[in-house]
Amino acid sequence: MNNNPVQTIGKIIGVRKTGFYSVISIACAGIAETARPGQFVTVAVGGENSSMLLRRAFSIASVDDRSSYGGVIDIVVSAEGPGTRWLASRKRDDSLDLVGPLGKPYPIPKNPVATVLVGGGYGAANLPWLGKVLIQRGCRLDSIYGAATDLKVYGQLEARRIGGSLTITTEDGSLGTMGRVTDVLPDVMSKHNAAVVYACGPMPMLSAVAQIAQDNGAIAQVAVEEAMACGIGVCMTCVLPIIDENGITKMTRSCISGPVFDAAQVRFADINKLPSDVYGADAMGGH
Amino acid sequence: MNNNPVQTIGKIIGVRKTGFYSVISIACAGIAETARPGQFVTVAVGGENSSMLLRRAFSIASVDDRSSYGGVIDIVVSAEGPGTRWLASRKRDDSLDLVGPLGKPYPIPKNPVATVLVGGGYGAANLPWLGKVLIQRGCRLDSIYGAATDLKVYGQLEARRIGGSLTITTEDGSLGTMGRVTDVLPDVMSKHNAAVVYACGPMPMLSAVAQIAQDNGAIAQVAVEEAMACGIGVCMTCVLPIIDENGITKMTRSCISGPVFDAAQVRFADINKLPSDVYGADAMGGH
Amino acid sequence: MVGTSLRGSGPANAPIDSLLVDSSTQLGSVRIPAPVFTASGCAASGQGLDNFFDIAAIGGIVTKSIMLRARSGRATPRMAETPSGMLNGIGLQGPGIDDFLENDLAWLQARKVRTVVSIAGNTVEEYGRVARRLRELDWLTAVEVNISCPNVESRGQVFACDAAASAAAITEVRRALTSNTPVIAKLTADVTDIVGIARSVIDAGADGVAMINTLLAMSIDLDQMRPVLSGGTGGLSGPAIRPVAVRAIWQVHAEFPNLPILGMGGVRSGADALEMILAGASAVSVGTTIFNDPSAPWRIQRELREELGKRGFGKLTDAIGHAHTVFEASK
Amino acid sequence: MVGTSLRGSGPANAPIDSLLVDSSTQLGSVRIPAPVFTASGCAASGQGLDNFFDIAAIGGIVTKSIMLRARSGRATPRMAETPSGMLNGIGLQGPGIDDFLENDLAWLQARKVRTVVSIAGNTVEEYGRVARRLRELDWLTAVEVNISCPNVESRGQVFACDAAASAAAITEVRRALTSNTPVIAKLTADVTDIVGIARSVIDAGADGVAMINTLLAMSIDLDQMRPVLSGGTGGLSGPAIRPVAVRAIWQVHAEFPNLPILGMGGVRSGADALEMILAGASAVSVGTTIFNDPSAPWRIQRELREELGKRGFGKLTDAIGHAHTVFEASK
Ligand SMILES: Cc1cc2nc3c(=O)[nH]c(=O)nc-3n(C[C@H](O)[C@H](O)[C@H](O)COP(=O)(O)OP(=O)(O)OC[C@H]3O[C@@H](n4cnc5c(N)ncnc54)[C@H](O)[C@@H]3O)c2cc1C
Ligand SMILES: Cc1cc2nc3c(=O)[nH]c(=O)nc-3n(C[C@H](O)[C@H](O)[C@H](O)COP(=O)(O)OP(=O)(O)OC[C@H]3O[C@@H](n4cnc5c(N)ncnc54)[C@H](O)[C@@H]3O)c2cc1C
Ligand SMILES: Cc1cc2nc3c(=O)[nH]c(=O)nc-3n(C[C@H](O)[C@H](O)[C@H](O)COP(=O)(O)O)c2cc1C
Ligand SMILES: Cc1cc2nc3c(=O)[nH]c(=O)nc-3n(C[C@H](O)[C@H](O)[C@H](O)COP(=O)(O)O)c2cc1C
Ligand code: FES
Ligand code: FES
Repeated sequence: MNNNPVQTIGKIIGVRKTGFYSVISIACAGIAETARPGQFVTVAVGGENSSMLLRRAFSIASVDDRSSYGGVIDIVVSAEGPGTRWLASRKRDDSLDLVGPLGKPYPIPKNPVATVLVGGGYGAANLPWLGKVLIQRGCRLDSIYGAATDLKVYGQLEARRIGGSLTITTEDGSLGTMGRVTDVLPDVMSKHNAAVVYACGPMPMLSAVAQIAQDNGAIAQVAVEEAMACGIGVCMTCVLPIIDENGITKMTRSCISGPVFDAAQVRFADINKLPSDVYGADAMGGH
Repeated sequence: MNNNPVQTIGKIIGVRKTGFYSVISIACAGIAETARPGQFVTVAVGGENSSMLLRRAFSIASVDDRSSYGGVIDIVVSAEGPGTRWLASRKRDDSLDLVGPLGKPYPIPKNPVATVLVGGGYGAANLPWLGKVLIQRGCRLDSIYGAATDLKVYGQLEARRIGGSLTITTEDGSLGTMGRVTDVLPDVMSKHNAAVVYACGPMPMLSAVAQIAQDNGAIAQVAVEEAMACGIGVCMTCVLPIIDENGITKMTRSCISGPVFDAAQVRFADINKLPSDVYGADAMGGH
Repeated sequence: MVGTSLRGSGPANAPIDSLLVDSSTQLGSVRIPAPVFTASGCAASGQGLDNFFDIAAIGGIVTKSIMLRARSGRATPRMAETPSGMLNGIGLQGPGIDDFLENDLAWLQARKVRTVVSIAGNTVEEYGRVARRLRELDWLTAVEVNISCPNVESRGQVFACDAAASAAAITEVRRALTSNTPVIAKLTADVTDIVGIARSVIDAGADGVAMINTLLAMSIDLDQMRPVLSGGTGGLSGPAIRPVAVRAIWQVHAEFPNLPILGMGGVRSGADALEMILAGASAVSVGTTIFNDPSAPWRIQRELREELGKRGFGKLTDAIGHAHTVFEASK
Repeated sequence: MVGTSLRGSGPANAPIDSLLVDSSTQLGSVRIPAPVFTASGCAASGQGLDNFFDIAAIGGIVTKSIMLRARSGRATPRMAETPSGMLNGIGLQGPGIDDFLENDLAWLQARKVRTVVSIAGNTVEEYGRVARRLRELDWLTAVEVNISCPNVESRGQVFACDAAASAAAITEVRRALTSNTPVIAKLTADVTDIVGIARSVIDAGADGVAMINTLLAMSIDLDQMRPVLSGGTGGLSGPAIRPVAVRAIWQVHAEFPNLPILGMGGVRSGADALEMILAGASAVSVGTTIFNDPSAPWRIQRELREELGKRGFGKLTDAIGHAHTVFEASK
């Protein structure tokens, strides 16, 4: 493990709606203090007699380790299925069983280069905090947040607070530029000659961002979202075909080696496949 | 079916603690209007993603069919296991999925005879309402409510409101007479020459009450509590060895032929057994 | 993995109003106007449910397995709750075939309810004797043969756990009935090779299979420190076992794509019913869920139509086994 | 039904402070200071859990089944959530035995963790080859043999589904190891007769059995309309299957009362662990629950001591199979 996650019972100190999403603020000792942008927490859902066994993963959207509650983290919940619906209906003072911080954070450039943040839907949740850190490091910051429709664009307010430019895209044109984040990305990148693009969102978006970054000679750091049963590296459900330093593709756990990867390492086209050159694929004849 | 139960989503209009118990008042159309004392409701527990499939059964403690909420019923919940704990932690305005009224009510004597109510623990829940009906019929009423300890005695207040004498027993002597309800029952019965004893509580108590009633030449109507999967007569889990009008013992569904039985019909000693003279027991060789 | 684009090759993609979805189905040669049945033993003979919905408006009632003689059933306790499931050990309590014909079946006929009679036996011969009592009843939708019974002639080995014994019981029943009455063999998943058992009952003349029966299981009462059920072991049912049921349906449909399958095991919603249909079931039965929600068969039937409509299926029968097509195409 | 009075014949009735409960156990000749293990495949090689509790303080880590060669595992998706359970189809991803020895096992040894190595193979010979690589490692607590693998020499029939194939694999492993290393055969409940499989592996030299492995099952993705798992079917685990596991343990203990059984399948609490011990398990493994609660093995170990103490058991070993005694006495 690259850090020391803890399991703790957090207490909800606030829930607020923003568009389609619920932002839940949780007082939880031991997580806020060490977390960095790109890391995530997992939350047990459904209460004591829940039929849902698996924890749900959420990006840590921000931390406040000097609040009067002790360490506080925010998560942004998109209520899509039973677990996230349960979470979004929690109230102030309810308890949550949390594990975190988990995973590898976004790597921060040593030098003050130009950076672009690209967020799709709730994928934008962890980007404003990352942006703050980048600006503190003296990086130039341009943000592009998009979604299918206005209510699903996250982070407008947060981005404006942090600084740098902000471009919003929606597929239906209900807010900002009509289209996708990747439609505007090339222009934004070239304007300040971006060296690093950070992206979080659906896999097809990450794949497109990776391509654009490569075409522009930039590095892309992408935070992926694979279904995770454990989140702590013990179950092997969350793997992606990742090219290692020796050029060998391995089925790599995105919970502990990710969720942030250098996009050049990710074989996007081969996700959900088992290409024959993956390490150990030749032994898969039996089962 | 002896009545027409409905399934309905009730709304909790109040929860109040009384000793060890929670009294939950639920506005639910279609149940309060037709329910009679001795009948029960079943409640789905644990919410949308509950791992608990089976409904929990509760005596209807009282009804108010002229409340401003429409029909309202009260149930008295003893939080013992996961389902009842969940129920006891519900709050005003929460919804509950109810089925009822279920089962056969206590039969009411045609003539104004002397009656005794015997309640053990939360078994006393449905007796004050029954008492009210009996008094309306002109019956003499004496009530005996008991439990292991004072906090588990239900119905003191309710009994006093209704009238008649009230004797409390606790096994630890923390309230009323030290001992069991059956210790005081013979005296209470003989004082006014009781013709009918109504009892609800644990099976050993019902069995003892039955014996005492018989010894005193009285009828005992007992409300039993068997584990029920369906509550509506379709699953066959809730059976008891009951002697029918022809003297034949049958495994009889307590949810639809009970929960109230004439104690003389119940073979208390053979509960959880399969005596060879039970109808159809001879065919049980195979499985 | 394959995207929804592949669906172009199947039924139309555009959603259809659920009211326009034809959710009638076929169990072999018999057309059934509605696809949801009650599971045997979870609705008695239907009376208890008629308060909650019109039992004549669902696929049908599958009655509790009936045997030749009256049976008391086992001593209590007969049930235990388990995570997302329950355990039962009723022991086939019932009045015996004669009383059943006179009372329950007469009521169902008068009430005009589509009825599948589930029968059981202790011996091959007994299966035949019970079935023969149903021979003249041409109004029955089908006879379901519960072969999850101990065979007293074979040291109590459960019929359904042995291909030859299963076949013998089905042969006897098939012979006892006229060819107008479909025979459905009810299989258990407590076997090493469910496809092999399916093959044997098909060869013996079954017109379809129902699956799955409960899984053999046990809970221990930690206060009494003994099994909860009076009989020790019992049958596990409910959503907990649904993934096992879907797998069993999938395997049997893969081998016998034209075999009518009545799918059951933990169906709780229209989505669950659709899961079984996509795996290869022609209709579904709802059991344990009834105890949680007595209106469930009716609700699930409505939800299933909606789920079909959402996915552009104009006819339920187009969805039967559809997941096999998609899966094959993705290989 | 029998009341608690009967317990007078067993251990003392009076509750005992949980700190005074001796919860050490035996797996055959080996004494294990603590009764809770991790289940194979649910803890990798332990590292990920060491953040949450002291992994040297539980019964031990059962490592993910390792095979001769490095394996990529299957394509994703590899899991689905099901009611009170989950489905997985990992495909035994792993680095191969050599890498495993060099890295994972070296780490476990240095960390002084009691370790059970789970091994798997595609052929009988391969089981032997993997086992031989463990021959010199006399510090291992045991070797668990995962025989729920397709036998490539027998048209992919799973070893554990066939008594002869199971025995062949165990014989080979037993021969490859010294007699100091207990061999535990891991059984599946996906069979008609688990007692028969247990008998065959005992005869082949197994010192104990672990059960149960996941149940073969499937979920269908209703958007994609194909099985969720890339491989179609997968393994069902979690509390949903616990009643099946308890039943399997019960049956095997009834037949082989002295056989050490490592019980698993949905253990979520100390009460669940006690249930398996009363049914006949000598120790338990915790699998899927770890994903819900990474501290679970440690928590369950504490809760189990409390549950034993509450019931007056001074020693865990007195509780093993105790429900059989109570049940027999009630007949
Ligand atoms: C590293 C990481 C960070 C995430 N950050 C956020 C966030 O900040 N805000 C947010 O709203 N969501 C986030 N997600 C996605 C979130 O975990 C899923 O939406 C959620 O698990 C779905 O649960 P459900 O009960 O609503 O849906 P269900 O479909 O019922 O879930 C069933 C199972 O599938 C898994 N699953 C379903 N959808 C997803 C998904 N999109 N990604 C991963 N697993 C899934 C669930 O975890 C669960 O195990 C993140 C996921 C990962 C892996
Ligand atoms: C006709 C009837 C009337 C009842 N009236 C009341 C009442 O007014 N107030 C009250 O507090 N309780 C009442 N009970 C008992 C109540 O239903 C149980 O306490 C409750 O079901 C336990 O659920 P649990 O989740 O807390 O316990 P668990 O032990 O988790 O329950 C597990 C399963 O066992 C069944 N079960 C457990 N204990 C009992 C029991 N004592 N009786 C019946 N089934 C049980 C449950 O229904 C459930 O199916 C009544 C029961 C019946 C049959
Ligand atoms: C209480 C109960 C009684 C049952 N009785 C029978 C029966 O008499 N005959 C039969 O074939 N199956 C019987 N079953 C099995 C069900 O018909 C069904 O196959 C199984 O429960 C799985 O479906 P479910 O999960 O929807 O309940 C019974 C199940 C339960 C829960
Ligand atoms: C993700 C996952 C991976 C597993 N991998 C293995 C394995 O490699 N070898 C093995 O013998 N069992 C494996 N199992 C089965 C478990 O060891 C255990 O037998 C089963 O899951 C039942 O226990 P549980 O319900 O506590 O998880 C795996 C289970 C899961 C959930
Ligand atoms: S989620 Fe379990 S290894 Fe990544
Ligand atoms: S509880 Fe189902 S028949 Fe009585």
